[in-house]
Amino acid sequence: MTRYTTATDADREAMLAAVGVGSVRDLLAEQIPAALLRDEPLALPDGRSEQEVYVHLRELAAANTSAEDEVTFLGAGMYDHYVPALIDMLLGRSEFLTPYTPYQPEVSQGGLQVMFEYQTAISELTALPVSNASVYEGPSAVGAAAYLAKLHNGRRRIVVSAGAHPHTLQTLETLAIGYGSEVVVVPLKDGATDPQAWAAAIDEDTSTAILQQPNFLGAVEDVAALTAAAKDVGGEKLVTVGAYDPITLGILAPPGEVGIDVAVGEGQTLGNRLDFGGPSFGFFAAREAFLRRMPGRIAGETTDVDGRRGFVLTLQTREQHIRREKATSNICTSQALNALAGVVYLGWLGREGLPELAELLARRTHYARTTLTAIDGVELLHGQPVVRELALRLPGIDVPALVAHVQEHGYHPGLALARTHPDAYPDGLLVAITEQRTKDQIDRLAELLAAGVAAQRGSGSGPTTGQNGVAA
Amino acid sequence: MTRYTTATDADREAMLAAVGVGSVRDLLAEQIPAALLRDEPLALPDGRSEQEVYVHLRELAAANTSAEDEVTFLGAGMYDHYVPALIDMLLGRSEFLTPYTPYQPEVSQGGLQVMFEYQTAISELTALPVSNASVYEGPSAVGAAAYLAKLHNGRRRIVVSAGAHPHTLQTLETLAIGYGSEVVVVPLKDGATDPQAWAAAIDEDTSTAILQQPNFLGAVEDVAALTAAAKDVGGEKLVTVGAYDPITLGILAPPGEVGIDVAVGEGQTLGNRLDFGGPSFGFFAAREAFLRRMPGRIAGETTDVDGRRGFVLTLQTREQHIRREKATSNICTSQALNALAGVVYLGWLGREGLPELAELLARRTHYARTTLTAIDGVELLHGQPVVRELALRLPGIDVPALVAHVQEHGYHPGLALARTHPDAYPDGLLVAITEQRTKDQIDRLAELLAAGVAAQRGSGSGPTTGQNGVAA
Amino acid sequence: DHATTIFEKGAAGRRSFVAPDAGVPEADLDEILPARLRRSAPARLPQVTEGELVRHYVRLSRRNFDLDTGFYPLGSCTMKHNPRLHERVTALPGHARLHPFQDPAHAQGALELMWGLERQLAEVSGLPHVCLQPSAGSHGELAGVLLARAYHEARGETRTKVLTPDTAHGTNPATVTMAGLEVVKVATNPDGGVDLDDLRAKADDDTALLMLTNPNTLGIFDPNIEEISSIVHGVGGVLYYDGANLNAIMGITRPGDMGFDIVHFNLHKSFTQPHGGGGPGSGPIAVSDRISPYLPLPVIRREEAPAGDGPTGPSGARFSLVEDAAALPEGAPGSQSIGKLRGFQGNYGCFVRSYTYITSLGAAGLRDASEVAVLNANYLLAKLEELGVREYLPLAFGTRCMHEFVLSGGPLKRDLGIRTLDLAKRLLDHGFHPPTVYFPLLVDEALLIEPVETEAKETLDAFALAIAEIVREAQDDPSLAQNAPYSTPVRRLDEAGAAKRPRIRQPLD
Amino acid sequence: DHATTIFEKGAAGRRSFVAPDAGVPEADLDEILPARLRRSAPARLPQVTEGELVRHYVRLSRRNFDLDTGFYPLGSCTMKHNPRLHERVTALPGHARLHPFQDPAHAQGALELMWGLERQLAEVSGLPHVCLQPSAGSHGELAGVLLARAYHEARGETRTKVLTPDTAHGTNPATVTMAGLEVVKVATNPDGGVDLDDLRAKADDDTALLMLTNPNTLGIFDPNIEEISSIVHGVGGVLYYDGANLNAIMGITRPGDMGFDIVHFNLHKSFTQPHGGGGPGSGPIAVSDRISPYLPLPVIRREEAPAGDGPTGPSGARFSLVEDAAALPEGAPGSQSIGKLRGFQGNYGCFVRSYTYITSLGAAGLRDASEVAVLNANYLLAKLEELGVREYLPLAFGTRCMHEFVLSGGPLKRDLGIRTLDLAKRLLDHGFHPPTVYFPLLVDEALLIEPVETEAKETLDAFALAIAEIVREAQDDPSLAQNAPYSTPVRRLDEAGAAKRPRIRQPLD
Repeated sequence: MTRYTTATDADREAMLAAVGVGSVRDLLAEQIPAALLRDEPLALPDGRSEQEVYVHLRELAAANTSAEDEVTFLGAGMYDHYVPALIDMLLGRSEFLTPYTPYQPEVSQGGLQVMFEYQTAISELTALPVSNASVYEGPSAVGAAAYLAKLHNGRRRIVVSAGAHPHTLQTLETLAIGYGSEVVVVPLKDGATDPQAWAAAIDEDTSTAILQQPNFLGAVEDVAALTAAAKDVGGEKLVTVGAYDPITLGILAPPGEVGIDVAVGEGQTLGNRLDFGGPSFGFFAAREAFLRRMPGRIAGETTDVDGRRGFVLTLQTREQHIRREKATSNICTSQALNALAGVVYLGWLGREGLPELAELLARRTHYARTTLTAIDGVELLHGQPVVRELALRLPGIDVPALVAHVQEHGYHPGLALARTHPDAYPDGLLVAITEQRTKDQIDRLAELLAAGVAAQRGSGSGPTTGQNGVAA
Repeated sequence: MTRYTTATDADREAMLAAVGVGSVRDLLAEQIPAALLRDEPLALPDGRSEQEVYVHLRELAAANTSAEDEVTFLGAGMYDHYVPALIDMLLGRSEFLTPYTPYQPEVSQGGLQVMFEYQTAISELTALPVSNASVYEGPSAVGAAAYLAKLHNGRRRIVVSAGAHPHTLQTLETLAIGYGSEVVVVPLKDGATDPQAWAAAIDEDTSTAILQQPNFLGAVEDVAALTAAAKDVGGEKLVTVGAYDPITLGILAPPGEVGIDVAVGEGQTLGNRLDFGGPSFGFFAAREAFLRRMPGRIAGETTDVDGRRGFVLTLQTREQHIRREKATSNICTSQALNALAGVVYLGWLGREGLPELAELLARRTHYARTTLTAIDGVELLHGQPVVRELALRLPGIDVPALVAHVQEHGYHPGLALARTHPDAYPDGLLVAITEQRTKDQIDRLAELLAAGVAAQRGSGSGPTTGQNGVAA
Repeated sequence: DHATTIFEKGAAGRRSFVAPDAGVPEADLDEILPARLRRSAPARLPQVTEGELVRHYVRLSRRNFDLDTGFYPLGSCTMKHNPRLHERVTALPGHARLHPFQDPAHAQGALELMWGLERQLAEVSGLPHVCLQPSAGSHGELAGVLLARAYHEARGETRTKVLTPDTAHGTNPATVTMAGLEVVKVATNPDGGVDLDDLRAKADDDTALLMLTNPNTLGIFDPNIEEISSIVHGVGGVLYYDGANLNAIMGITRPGDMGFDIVHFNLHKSFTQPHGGGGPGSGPIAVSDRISPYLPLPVIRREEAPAGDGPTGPSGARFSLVEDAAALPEGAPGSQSIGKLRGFQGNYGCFVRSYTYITSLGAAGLRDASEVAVLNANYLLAKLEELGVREYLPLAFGTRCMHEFVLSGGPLKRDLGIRTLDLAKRLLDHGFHPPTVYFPLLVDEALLIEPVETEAKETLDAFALAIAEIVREAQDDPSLAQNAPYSTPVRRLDEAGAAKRPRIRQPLD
Repeated sequence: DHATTIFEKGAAGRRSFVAPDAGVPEADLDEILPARLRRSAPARLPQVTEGELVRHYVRLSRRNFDLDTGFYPLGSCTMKHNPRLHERVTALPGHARLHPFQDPAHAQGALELMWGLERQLAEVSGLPHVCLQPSAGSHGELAGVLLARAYHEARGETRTKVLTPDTAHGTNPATVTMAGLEVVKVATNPDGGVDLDDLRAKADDDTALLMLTNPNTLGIFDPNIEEISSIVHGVGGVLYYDGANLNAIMGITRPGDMGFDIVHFNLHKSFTQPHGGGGPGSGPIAVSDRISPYLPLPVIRREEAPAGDGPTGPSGARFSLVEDAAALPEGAPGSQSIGKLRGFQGNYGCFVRSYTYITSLGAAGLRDASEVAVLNANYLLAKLEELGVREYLPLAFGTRCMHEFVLSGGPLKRDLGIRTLDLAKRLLDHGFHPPTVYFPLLVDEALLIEPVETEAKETLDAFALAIAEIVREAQDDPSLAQNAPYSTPVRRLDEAGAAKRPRIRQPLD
């Protein structure tokens, strides 16, 4: 008996008597072949009290350096945005936290309406008319979009910009085996998708042309030009897919207005915590024509027998429990709780707030770019516009060592591109800006980088310690 | 306009038009004399965004050393017990967090039933038939009990054991001015209330005789003997009051069985966090005869017009809004949310768990007493039984300095009694044990104390650093 | 049955708590604690698993109305939105797990916060010295009355009378009694303010203090406040400001400027604590120089530029707690302290929230909050007029109001046969919490309505419409309201029966 | 109207968010980003204050049924209590604010936790290698089928068929299609297990794998599992275990011991994640040695006694992430990886919860959970029999069950005229969430009931009585159930209309 299992000894006796067996073991032995029925316990430690487990989990947490412990400029797919306190409260409510998928709409109007509101917000954000209720996360959402394209046009070729997140590229490669597709990666030129190579890679058997906005190096792509070129070559049947950071849609032209058919992306930036990579959610929006081939759950508005407005899961004939092997996807989990955080966050930002926030990021990113490239030995990796993240080159510098060095001062300067692109950008550094990174912190980062670079070159001393040594 | 205030410019215009004034300032000027109506702003800084305020409050938090940062043996009225996670969740629910006092019972059954359950739990714990729905906190609850006694018997003298918490003694002294009472403090003998002085202090004008169990020095008092003596001298009209640490009622004879008329106490130990001293709650239970003179809210069971079971605030004729200057107390705030934590905690511990926990504390306290007094230079301050806290003497040692020294190693050894009793116990140290203090931590504390004592005596080196230097 | 208690659930042997091993050498329990001091039978607490416990209390919670589900215009209670940031920062372990006996050197953040809140409250009240200790408004009142008493006694005067207008909150007279003084009622004039003649007649050299709320519980700012002040001061009395209605005036006018000597704050009202179903609250006080020597202990001391490299707060200043009046310079705050009103420093968790609130809003935000509170109240009043219900529910006094107003349900009762109580209960069916009813006592069938600044105009409109609808419906059929509510978890409860035969705990076998 | 959306609330100019000052030198926006790349009109998001936002979503939440308000016997979903400790530890900043690209040297606690969970899951499944990455059960299935495919292809075999019993979860065939393979259905025998003859007939050297749940979706543990295993292995196929029903067998029997090569776990079922209204989930997989080289990347490596004084986890071991297959020894897990299925390492927040759960329960606790899950299911079955409802709602297969069971509502429909759907809707009026309905497909009017170990006997009794009452009432008047529910926020909804004319977003002006 544990603190969670309810049956007392007396309960067990009464239940066994009602069932008509002498013991639970007998009940199991009736059903499980003797050779398979274990008597020895699992090789796991004994259970522990709540307070002991808490102490253990706190020890594990303390062995990590989180964004609470250092001033972090890490991004590259997930970002240290401020999550407003009301999200914790709402997500902690039993009524949102503990229900299953809303199969019984009469007692699930809360969750269903949240989905409907979420779909509306995503549709607004992307300027695309239809959105599902979310998918797992960013890179696999791109994979799901490629599958949608395949169902739509039956073509074989997946063309994707090298500006996509490396995890997206890897995920596509893995899934393409199942789809029977071939993945063609289009190189970048000065940090953005090379338009000529892009047009050249696309042919009439190209099912989808995929790009990321802003791309992995922080560059703002000219999406309108790229999508027009893709349709020029691949025709109307080709499906253009854009993987977006939704926060940037406060300032960037929305996908629906620049020729994107299916917009997807990592939703973490919308009110979700970092959580070492998950759970978060992927958003998935598309033009009307794709509605009945979308993966995942979709909520729809309807009325009840008394004429009251209500919401239901709809278009379920796309789904596995009905269509089985003919389903449009195997995805049956929406990330409902994470998507709730997303729609609450968008409501919190509001109509005026999202553009204000996106502009704030762009201004601070611009400042960081100016400030950091003023350091001797630090150059721009590319010259494209940036709005929330920038890529640097530090020629001749061991960037991972530099990162480790700066971390000793309570700052994380960003992702050493040697981790993801050891061949292409061995000396690259990807620096992300959120509204939690102030001008003072950017200035202090510049000091630390300058000192670190100087130290590696053997021409100077280590970084100075200042008053901003600790996360603030 | 702030993020909390709802009126937009358009709203304001529409509302002013409806009211028929030109501006809010006009509306104010109509009512407030010109000399008093300010135009200059308050001398307060500008408002700040949520994220900025969060950062500021986190900085303030980081400038404190909490029980999360060090292994603390501090007690002396509030104790670092483990607060189970479900309490956070329940107290965070809007439905418990944000209502006012349940004046409209039809829509307050949740809160009212919680009060009823709380009263039941306190009544069980104390073995006294009536409990109110809580008062502010511990020491003022003793003050409220003394007022009840005054209303009950009209006598003038308050006799209180020196074993009461110093804050209780100070609060009684302050309140006694208002009550027109005189406070007589009975000294301790070997750490417990001196029975002879106790009997001698009580006379026929003694309204109440008050003691604390366990007392401030951790000693378990012989309550039955003291209450019998008090009634012997003071007669049946005298009101015996016991201030209890409710956790110890898992092992100690309950007040209702040892002659206590009114049992009160600090409820923090029941599922409330430390919060630098508050908010928590005070419990207040009594014999039946005192029901209609009790302070504070009381919930009672009743039925509705359809015969359904329900709960209401009851016996309100005791209260200020009805009786005004004839009210039995001016207390109209119960600590409903903190009392909710209390009753949930008691349900979480459960019938078997409370005695188990109390016994665990007693066993570890016994071990700590044995271990710590084995240190050269550390003695018992008294020889009475202890169950959760023990008092030591360190003759010739500067105990506050020793405390500071041990704190450098991530341990807080307890309260230097020089802070509260500079004359009586200048070399005393009060060490509290909770279920969060393990044997290993007690052993480590012994090492640190031994080393600290040795260092002060100039006869040894500083304490060794060990693997347990950080809170665990 | 939804009203099943936790004691009626579960089964013998079920549990949520699992004790860790004691982990210490065995010892005979009798040796630790003699059997005669021990408990013989356990308290009959519930026996449930965590799942049962969670489900029980979650279900119970859903039988509550709360601020997050609807409009809560409870007059005199200032039911404003509770920002969730406050709960987050209060829960930070550096605040939440800080022991109150932690050495001040290790509590610099907490002391800096408390000092900062003292300064904020001093500025808002216009009085220089603040003590955060009292646990609630009525506790602050008690502190204030004891302070006034100490002030007089230090001057060798024994004054026994406390003037309280008949509009005062009930806690005022109750507090006076507990402080050993005597209540003298002062009448209200036809405009809803203090009757100056009556005041003059009653103020004398036995007057210890006047307790006043301004705006008062009628929502009326007393236009004669300067005169009132000079009358009371003229006889040597002290002016006490009941801060329950401070939400009307933040940044607009200040009690200190009106002549008050002592103010209590209800942090849970104007400075937005969650009300918790009836607590916790917090009732700091602010006082003038002459009262300050008597302030409760401890006193927070701040060194702006401390010597040495000891710990400081984030601001660089160093803070300490002075517990001993003798350690304070003569005449300094606390140097002739009345002592202590409770344990430790007060409800620190509440301080964190209110400090966060004031820091979030700043000077302009606080003023804006009060301005909108006043505008909302006047708008709701105008809206009710526009909807034609003022005939049955006239404004009790005056024509406009500050942040709240009082209607009289007298005509409604007389003409339509439904009482204020019926109106209140019927409002429940409309999804609104009713206003405060039958208070203040001097208004017949009173309804005290406070529609705070965080409520939207649309909500006020909907509330006004609901009242109009109830009045309209009563014209057709008063029994609808008389038997309301219909849609609540339970309907009207037998309160008289509950008081007559109190069942205040669960009987257990 | 309670169904008003957030887009229909608020007013132009209201806001919850206040942006901090950029604080950087002014720059021309056109210089930062050319206008043609910029958005011309803002997304029409809501315009509300924090108070409006909180109230809206709190009210919405109360239109949900959830596990904390009542019994939720949704078959195949394992709606067990969610311990609140899990939410507390997951929210610790060291977990919650850890960036996924943090250097492993600064994420030793997270990696130690993940490694620990891998070992726990390996032990529970009886398979040596675990990958935590998949985001949900169906994602785990996809990983598994791609692994099986990779395994065969590495051996130079192109196998296209996947055998799936007709009792399988719908995701199984859907996954097979996405993995580019072909579904071959296998029949169910009269006892509810796999039809061995049909299996033998269909298993051949084109068989890539068999996907099986055991106990299956009928709640029946296939007694022929060893034979099934030997048939599939005999033709060179791989055995895939759908772990959705693992809650029946934790510590009792293990998929690895049954002969399975690949298992997916639904952490949100057996290992108690809050279901969140439909996610997040987490679907780790465990595999045998022969499958392990193909596992997704990254792989967690552990050095038990690391050299140097670099960072370690609390256990003293040092952990690293290997992202590059080429860096792994030949044949090691991941050395011929299929790649990645998503970003980063998987749903770490879910790992924290399940690791906490397994650590809390230990070996004995896990087994006890499964034993009581099985006992509860059989007891509920017996109770329904005792109440005489089995005449209308017979058990579809067999006589006993593992942790869940399937009733057929065929007789109920035939004899009393109420469908399983009606029964389900009527249960809502009794305060219960209905079981899974119309699944598995091969049972007429199916009701799949899973009454997990955290539910009390009293609750099962009450649920059985409610079913009996509905059956009884249908004997008198079937229209009661046919028109149910009556007590819910809305009643039966027009689902057909919703699908015909989809309105899946709010129209805005």
